[in-house]
Amino acid sequence: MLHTINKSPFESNILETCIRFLQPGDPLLFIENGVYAVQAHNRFAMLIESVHRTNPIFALQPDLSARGIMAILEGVETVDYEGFVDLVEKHKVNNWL
Amino acid sequence: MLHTINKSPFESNILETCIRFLQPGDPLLFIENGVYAVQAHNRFAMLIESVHRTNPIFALQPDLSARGIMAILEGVETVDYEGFVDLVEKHKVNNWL
Amino acid sequence: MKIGILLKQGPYNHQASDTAYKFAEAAIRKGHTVDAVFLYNDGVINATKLMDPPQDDRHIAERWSELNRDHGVEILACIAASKRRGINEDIMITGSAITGLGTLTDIAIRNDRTVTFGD
Amino acid sequence: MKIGILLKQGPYNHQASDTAYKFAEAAIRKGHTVDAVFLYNDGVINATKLMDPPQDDRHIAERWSELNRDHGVEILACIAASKRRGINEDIMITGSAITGLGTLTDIAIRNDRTVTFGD
Amino acid sequence: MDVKKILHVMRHAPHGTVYTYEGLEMILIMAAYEQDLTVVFIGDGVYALKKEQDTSDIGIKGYAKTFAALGDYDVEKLYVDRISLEERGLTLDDLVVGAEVLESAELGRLMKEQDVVIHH
Amino acid sequence: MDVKKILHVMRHAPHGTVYTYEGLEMILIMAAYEQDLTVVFIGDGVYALKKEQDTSDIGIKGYAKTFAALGDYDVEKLYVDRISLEERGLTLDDLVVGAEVLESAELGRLMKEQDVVIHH
Repeated sequence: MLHTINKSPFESNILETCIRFLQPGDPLLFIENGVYAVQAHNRFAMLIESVHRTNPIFALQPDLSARGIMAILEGVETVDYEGFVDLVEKHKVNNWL
Repeated sequence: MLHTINKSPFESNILETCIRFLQPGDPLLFIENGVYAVQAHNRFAMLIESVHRTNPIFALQPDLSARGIMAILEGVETVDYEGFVDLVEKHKVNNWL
Repeated sequence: MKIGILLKQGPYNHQASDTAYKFAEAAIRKGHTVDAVFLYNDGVINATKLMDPPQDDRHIAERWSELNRDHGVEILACIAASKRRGINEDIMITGSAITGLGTLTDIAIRNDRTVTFGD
Repeated sequence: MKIGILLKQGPYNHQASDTAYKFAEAAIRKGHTVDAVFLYNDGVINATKLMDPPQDDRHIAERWSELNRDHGVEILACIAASKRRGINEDIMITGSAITGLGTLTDIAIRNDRTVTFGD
Repeated sequence: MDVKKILHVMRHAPHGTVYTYEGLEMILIMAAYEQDLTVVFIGDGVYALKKEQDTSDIGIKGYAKTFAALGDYDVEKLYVDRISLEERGLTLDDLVVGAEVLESAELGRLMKEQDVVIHH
Repeated sequence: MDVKKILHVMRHAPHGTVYTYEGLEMILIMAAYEQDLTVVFIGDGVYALKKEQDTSDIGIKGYAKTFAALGDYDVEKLYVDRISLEERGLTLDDLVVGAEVLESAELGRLMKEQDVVIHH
């Protein structure tokens, strides 16, 4: 099951909540303001890295570019809208709002 | 200066942010979903009690009643909409959203 | 005291419209003047007369209209914010009007307090 | 794959409308079927033809209308949510329609995926 | 017949926003379609079930009783997240309905089984 | 003449919501009224000033450059909250405009001096 997160981790606790329910192997995709979670050197780096040990992590490139986030955490894969569609094709979805 | 907070402290970090800027003596009023902050026995009790040492704390009674919050922290004063108006008359306002 | 209100959220979706209304009512009851309610962001949707809530629910636009009629409170929607959200004078409730952000500046200048409601 | 979209936020105010549109476009480009976009909560405001954004900005309602015209995507607004926010068929963009939550249930049943955008 | 597993996730406190109320309206309609419906309450969503809500002074219609009546609409699977409940200093006795309390891992598995998940 | 001290508090990340953009539109109009305007960036609001924003692929107009040009509208008092900046791993070099970094206590005193405070 694909989980998507669209809120900044600084302003919302959805990331922590979602991670609590995430099953091993299920992909996590950050979109909209959610992409700040994978910015390098911020205070969520350790949390994201620990999730990455068990779950693939994606971020929507158009949203990273729009926010000027050039440096992202190692291991995070970027996708465009078509890559987002591919993930939805491969997995059932759980869009956290 | 009267500070108002209308967000649940569980879902938003506005309470912590507001407290960082709060000047001693300035009143803090919780409205709408913000009133959960003064519910007795939740995990914000210690934070609210520490603020209360330097700042008067109010909560809007209609919002407490609407949410079924019967037990609130000691020292928190409840006001109705007219009491809210009185606070606005006495102080300039800073409505955190 | 003379009060201006800035309302930044749409009706029903957030409690902001309700709290702003209850606050305005209480201020008037206590003898204060509520000069204007300025609608910004999704707040402009408060002014549509096309809203048609269930019979047993409050009619938020009509409440603002009555506040204008009974107490002279100006109900003003920002033109740029209104255009983005499909609000124009043809569908606005009696007693409300479209205006610019300059008017909000005037409201902030001429009132003793400017109180914001939103999300 | 056959996809239903649930859109829970109003246009311009949140990015949800934009992301939903870009996602729908990409799905169609990849040969998938986008069956319907169901508008709920403030999402119903996406369907007003009265919106009039600045010339150099996107026109969100027209984009949905074109998606209907060019790719047969149904643009459907929940009636109860629409009534609360002043949306009715007189002011809805070509290619959109009012319907009930039963239709959303049908969409959830008949599609391989139901993807939600909101806030 | 194609029966889908549909999960409604209630995440917001009542009255501050309309999401929980309009979510409830959606659940009531979907209940008539004989799908496999589940409702979970996570985060501030658990507050929607708090007893003794009296909304008369805020001028908004209350709806906690409708949650309590979901069984009459054959919506029987109501689950509450244990951590969310405890963080808010609440117990099942504080709620209007006899929901089942689940651990994070159980809720995670329940989510994963679903065909459709809608957050309110 | 009645000159008021008006503070705009930018609190949201750009693009996810319209608040920062419509807040900026408000600041530009108010700048013409010769009031005593101040703009502070707190929390995710500091992201509004991030360099290298390129919104072409999300289809939304960017506006970081307009913040950089606020000086041309005689809006000179721009302050950034130090803690918000550091939490996000940012420094002044990452921002499009030469704002002044303030400590919490300084920002708290600045807020208290204001006649009108508007959060965006």
